Amino acid sequence: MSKKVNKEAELKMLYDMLVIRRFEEKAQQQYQMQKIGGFLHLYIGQEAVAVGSVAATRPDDYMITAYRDHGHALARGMGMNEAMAEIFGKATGCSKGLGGSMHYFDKARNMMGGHAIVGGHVPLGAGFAFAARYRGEDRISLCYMGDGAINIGAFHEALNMAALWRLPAIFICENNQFAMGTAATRSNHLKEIADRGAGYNMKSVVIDGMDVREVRDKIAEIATAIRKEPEPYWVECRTYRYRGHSMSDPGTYRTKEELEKHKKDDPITNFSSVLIKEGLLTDEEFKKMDAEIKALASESVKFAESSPDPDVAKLHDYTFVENDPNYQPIATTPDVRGQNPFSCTFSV
Amino acid sequence: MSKKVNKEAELKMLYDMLVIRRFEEKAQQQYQMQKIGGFLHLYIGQEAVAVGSVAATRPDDYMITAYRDHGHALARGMGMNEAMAEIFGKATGCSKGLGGSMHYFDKARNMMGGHAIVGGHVPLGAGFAFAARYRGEDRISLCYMGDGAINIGAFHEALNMAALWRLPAIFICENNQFAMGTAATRSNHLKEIADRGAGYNMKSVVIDGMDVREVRDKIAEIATAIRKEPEPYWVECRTYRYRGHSMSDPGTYRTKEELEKHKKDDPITNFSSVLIKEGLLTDEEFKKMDAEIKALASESVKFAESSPDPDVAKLHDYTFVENDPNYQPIATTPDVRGQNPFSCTFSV
Amino acid sequence: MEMREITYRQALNEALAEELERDQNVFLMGEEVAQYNGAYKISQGLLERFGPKRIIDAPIAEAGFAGIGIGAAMVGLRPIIEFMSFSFSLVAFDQVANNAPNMLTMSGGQFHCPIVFRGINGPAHQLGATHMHATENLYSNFAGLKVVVPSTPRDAKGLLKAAVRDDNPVLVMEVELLYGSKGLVEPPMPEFDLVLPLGKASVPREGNDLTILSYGRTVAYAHKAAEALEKEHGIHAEVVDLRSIKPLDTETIFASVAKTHRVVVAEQCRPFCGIASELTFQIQEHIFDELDAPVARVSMEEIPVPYSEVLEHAMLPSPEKIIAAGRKVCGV
Amino acid sequence: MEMREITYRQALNEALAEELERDQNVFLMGEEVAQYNGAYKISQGLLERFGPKRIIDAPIAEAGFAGIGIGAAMVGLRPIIEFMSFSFSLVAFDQVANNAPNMLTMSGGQFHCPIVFRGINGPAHQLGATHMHATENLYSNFAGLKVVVPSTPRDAKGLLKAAVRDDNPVLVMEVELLYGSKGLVEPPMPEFDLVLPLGKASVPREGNDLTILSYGRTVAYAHKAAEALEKEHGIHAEVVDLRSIKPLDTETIFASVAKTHRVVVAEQCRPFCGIASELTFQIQEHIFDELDAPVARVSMEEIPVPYSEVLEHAMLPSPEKIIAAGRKVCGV
Ligand SMILES: Cc1ncc(C[n+]2csc(CCOP(=O)(O)OP(=O)(O)O)c2C)c(N)n1
Ligand SMILES: Cc1ncc(C[n+]2csc(CCOP(=O)(O)OP(=O)(O)O)c2C)c(N)n1
Ligand SMILES: [Mg+2]
Ligand SMILES: [Mg+2]
Repeated sequence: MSKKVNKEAELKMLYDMLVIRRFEEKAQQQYQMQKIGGFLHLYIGQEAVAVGSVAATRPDDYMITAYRDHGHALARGMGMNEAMAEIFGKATGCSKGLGGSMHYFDKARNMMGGHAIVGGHVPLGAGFAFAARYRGEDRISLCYMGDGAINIGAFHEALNMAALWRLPAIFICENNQFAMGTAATRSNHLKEIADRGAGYNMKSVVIDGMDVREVRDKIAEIATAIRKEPEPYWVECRTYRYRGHSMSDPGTYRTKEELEKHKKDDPITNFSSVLIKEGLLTDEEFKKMDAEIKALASESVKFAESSPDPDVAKLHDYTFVENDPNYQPIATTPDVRGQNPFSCTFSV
Repeated sequence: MSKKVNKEAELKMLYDMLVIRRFEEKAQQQYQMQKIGGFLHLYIGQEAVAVGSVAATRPDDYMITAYRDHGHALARGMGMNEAMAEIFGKATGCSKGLGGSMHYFDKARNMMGGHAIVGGHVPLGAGFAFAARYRGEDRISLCYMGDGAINIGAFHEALNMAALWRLPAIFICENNQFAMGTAATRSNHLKEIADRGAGYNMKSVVIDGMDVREVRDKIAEIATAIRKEPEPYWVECRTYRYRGHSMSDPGTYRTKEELEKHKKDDPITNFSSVLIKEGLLTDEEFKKMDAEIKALASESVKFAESSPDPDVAKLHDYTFVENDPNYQPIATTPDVRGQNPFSCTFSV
Repeated sequence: MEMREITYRQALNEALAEELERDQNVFLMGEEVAQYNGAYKISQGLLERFGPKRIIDAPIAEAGFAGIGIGAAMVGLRPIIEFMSFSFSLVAFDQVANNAPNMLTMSGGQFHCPIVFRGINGPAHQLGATHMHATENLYSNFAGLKVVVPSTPRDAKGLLKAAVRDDNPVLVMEVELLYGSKGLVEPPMPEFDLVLPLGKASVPREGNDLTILSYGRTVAYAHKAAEALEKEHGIHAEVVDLRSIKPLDTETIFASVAKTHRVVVAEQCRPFCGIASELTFQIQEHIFDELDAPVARVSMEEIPVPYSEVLEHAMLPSPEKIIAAGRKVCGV
Repeated sequence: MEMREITYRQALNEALAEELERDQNVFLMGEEVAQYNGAYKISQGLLERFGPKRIIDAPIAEAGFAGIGIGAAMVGLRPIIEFMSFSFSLVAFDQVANNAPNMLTMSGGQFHCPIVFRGINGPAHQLGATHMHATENLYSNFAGLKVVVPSTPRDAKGLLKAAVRDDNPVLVMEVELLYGSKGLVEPPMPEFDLVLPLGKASVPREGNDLTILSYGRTVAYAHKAAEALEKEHGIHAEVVDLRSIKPLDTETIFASVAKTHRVVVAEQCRPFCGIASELTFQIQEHIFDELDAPVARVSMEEIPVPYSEVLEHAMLPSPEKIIAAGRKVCGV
């Protein structure tokens, strides 16, 4: 490590990764006990990507991802209670029990949702970046997706426009090497996924997604650059998911050896060892941290179980909103006319 | 010219380009006289692309394009009569008057249609190539599209799969520099359209689409290569359309000078001069050829006008087909099992 | 206040200009909307007036820019997304039908989507099978979307402005064949702010013998048919213009049917699971006993749209078909 | 010939295997159909048996591989395209609804499209707003598509095989929640070649007091409701299983309604422009006088599907809702 280390920040990354791990282990257990339904896609193994990229960016930056979304929400600071309650479908959940595992939303934290149609959220991620430029803000949009998502039309259209209009978005492909049972090598013909950026003339970066510091540092660099000079980046984070695609997946498409090999790269074990080696953490402290988090995870189950179901009487209350009587339109003033924040070749 | 020149073949290319030009001038005139309705998108200026690529390939190779399709059909050998009758919506048209200008089909010539949804036909073009490989044939698929079509999802999905599965398709972007009023530089962020191939790890070629010999020779080279070793190519043919996008387009997005400049590159004028210089054609012969073609074009209008409308009594006859009682399924024989004609990383 | 006669096209243009002027959060995005001034000139002059930040030419990528709009709407902008045609919205179907209307529910109420999708919809002239889809019934099936189909310049203006101010996704389906038609409209802002409520039908012609439920392109046909029915058969037909497919103004519809007891629905779309079927269901569900005869419908024929003018004419709704249906329903 | 009890899943698997065996032009393409043996194991064992040329794993690119299938069908192959769910077909909507059914017309009869699109459709369990679309009404609106929704293992097998042999595009909409259900089916080929006609409804339960029109998932609900209505109210309900939405077997439907004079439609989809509205239109159009009461419908509620189990249950069709509708229609 060359840079000065901020102990608190480093420990927080470890803490956040552990939160995701322990939370999901708990969720998995609850699923196996059939206390929760629907799909459950676990992020275990990929924690460094969400935690590192969140550490590298600001709370007011937008974040959007696919259905494997627990990690992103928790990394952004969502509490385990509301996260667990959501999978239980309870009114206290982060999406009031209406979204479920695949649809974690947290408006206060600019977590713009988990989204379940592969690639369908990528244009939305570009849209947040568009809005930031439209308003002249220096916020950026973090848009995560899987390696399977890069072959679908919505992805292509969004990346093309983001490149064209110089939108401040970081498109992060969490390459965990599989889309369900399909190895990435069977879904595209690229040497590496990062190469897809070339088709948009977009800057591409490869990151070791098992190394939280590398994720943080490289994303931070990109974020700093594009806050100043907006343009999108195409980022491939190489990572691995330890669990099946979802809970029903036996995972026969990969060998035990392959899985075990990747588990040796574990982002949490490795990072905790480094921190211990660097003297920022003792083994005991780590154990204590872990115990504390495990307790919170157990706590979250209790919270979820004891929370009320959504009110059936309100079944029809989430289809339309009433128009906000307090909405204030901003009258067009002459000086904003003619401004073009998008540095493509637009010209009047 | 280094290669030995086949006079007949050279003259045929000139003839075919002239057919397209004169046919469309006639069609334009008929449109202006309000004898035909719907949209009419003229190919004038781009003739070398269709004619050169057809000359380079076999009649049993598949061809599919967008709505600017007269040129492709005529280059493939469709008669002016049935082409003109189609725009008149007559029963003698190439699509029985049911397709119109945007939907020229000619099954006998493997002209698989003009298609009116931008990019929507590109997967179909990949599908023909897929079928050729599936059957172990050495046919290829020529799939033409505009520069505006490369930003839409269907294009992306088709090219990705074509690359992955090594499909024998030549995807030809007829870069006429505009999609309606949008310059290609305003719809993508590429240095050149050929670069889009890099995002699929697909071989890319740039061709001067105003030079029919260059089109023929380069496409022939590609065709020969992929008949032997199937794989798709991404080809940018640089060309220019002289007319508006469709008949209602005033074309204010470009200057007269720009248009005139491009008209100096005219594929027909230039090629006829070359042929004359090479002694393959006399000025007089050229004039005679042109007069003959003009006469045929006028003839086609008469043919169209005197042709009957489709029979209203048959209105419902083109929605479903009866199952063909003579269809012969091909029983699966053990020896075809397990064959994998697609050289992607499929493996059992 | 003096009404002016303007075209449907101009009415839409005014609506856009007024809303863009009123609120900087509003922007217009779509193919050819800026430099080209719109494929159908609905956005004429807007680029010049509001600049390239607000009037944005998009590549041909409907799913992409529909989704960018949805994202922008989630964070408080008010996008107007132009589809050059709703037939082209089929490539963006997932965004319009699956993302926009579901966001509120999926987020437990945290994110709503104040977005307008607009463009031509339904039959035009000789554009063939892929370009003439009437999509109002498809999108109306999805909960969380509002769908309006204006038939007059005044409705076009008032409904589009209302759509822009609505906090929910609204689809404004315009009728290409009406773009040049004229009608009386209040003066533009600041003199008058014409905002019509979404979900209110109108009754442009009253009658006691027959109700013709129509919208968009078929309203004019309904009028023609009503005139003919009156002249030739003494049948006094009431013409209802739905204006809004969703929400549906059942009050106005039921009131008319309860008066006339006989109904023809003239829809733009194909019949199977179309608008007429829905209207008929609701009528028989709520005022079954008011019906003296089966409801008849006039729709596109159940075939892909052929190019040939004669076939096209034979397959589209027409005044003649409405007259025939009216006669049948009235037993004459 | 001895019938066997097999699951709906196994029936589909047999149908695929038999058609693949019968005709080399048939191939299966979709996400996870090959190496993974299908996300829902419908294609179990097929890769091993037919090899990677015939059983093809596709990238996540529904529009792309739907279109590749359409292209292949145009040149004489007989593709079976699996959508992991018809909810995901919304990203391929233009291909399925605009390309496949229009090709025959647009080409003046030169190219037809013998293609099958199949996969799960409609409500499953707690998958949320984007994953539980019932699309039968949407696709049925398009001319040139056939749409079937099997509710039993035998129908699943016989209809899927018929779909593969049909020279037109056919959508086979499977019911995830029925994959594990069992039923009697004839022995597999070569012993028996089970091909059922597309467009024929069945009447699995007869009755004189009430017709319950159902299909797919709601057939079992209809049976439950019929039992309860009989036990509790002495109402003898006839259950009609549409099997095919398009073509629609109006003969069977009308015959039942003409007998019972009272109708409940239990549909999988949302109500607005749904299947019930279409059935109701056609019933009142053709046999208006046979109806003694308004047709009632049981549908998804008009809201995006919420995740919570209690809300989901409240919004989906259920036997209880059919019972309530039946009582209302019968006035008890
Ligand atoms: C359009 C669409 N097609 C198919 C699916 C079904 N599906 C859900 S997840 C998935 C695999 C995605 O893999 P990847 O993008 O690599 O993400 P990962 O699961 O590895 O995080 C598929 C095919 C879907 N949700 N949406
Ligand atoms: C999906 C879709 N969106 C929009 C259109 C309307 N449209 C027709 S042609 C066209 C421009 C296409 O330009 P390009 O691909 O460059 O082809 P060219 O006209 O230059 O031959 C547009 C936007 C369409 N037909 N389909
Ligand atoms: Mg993956
Ligand atoms: Mg072009």
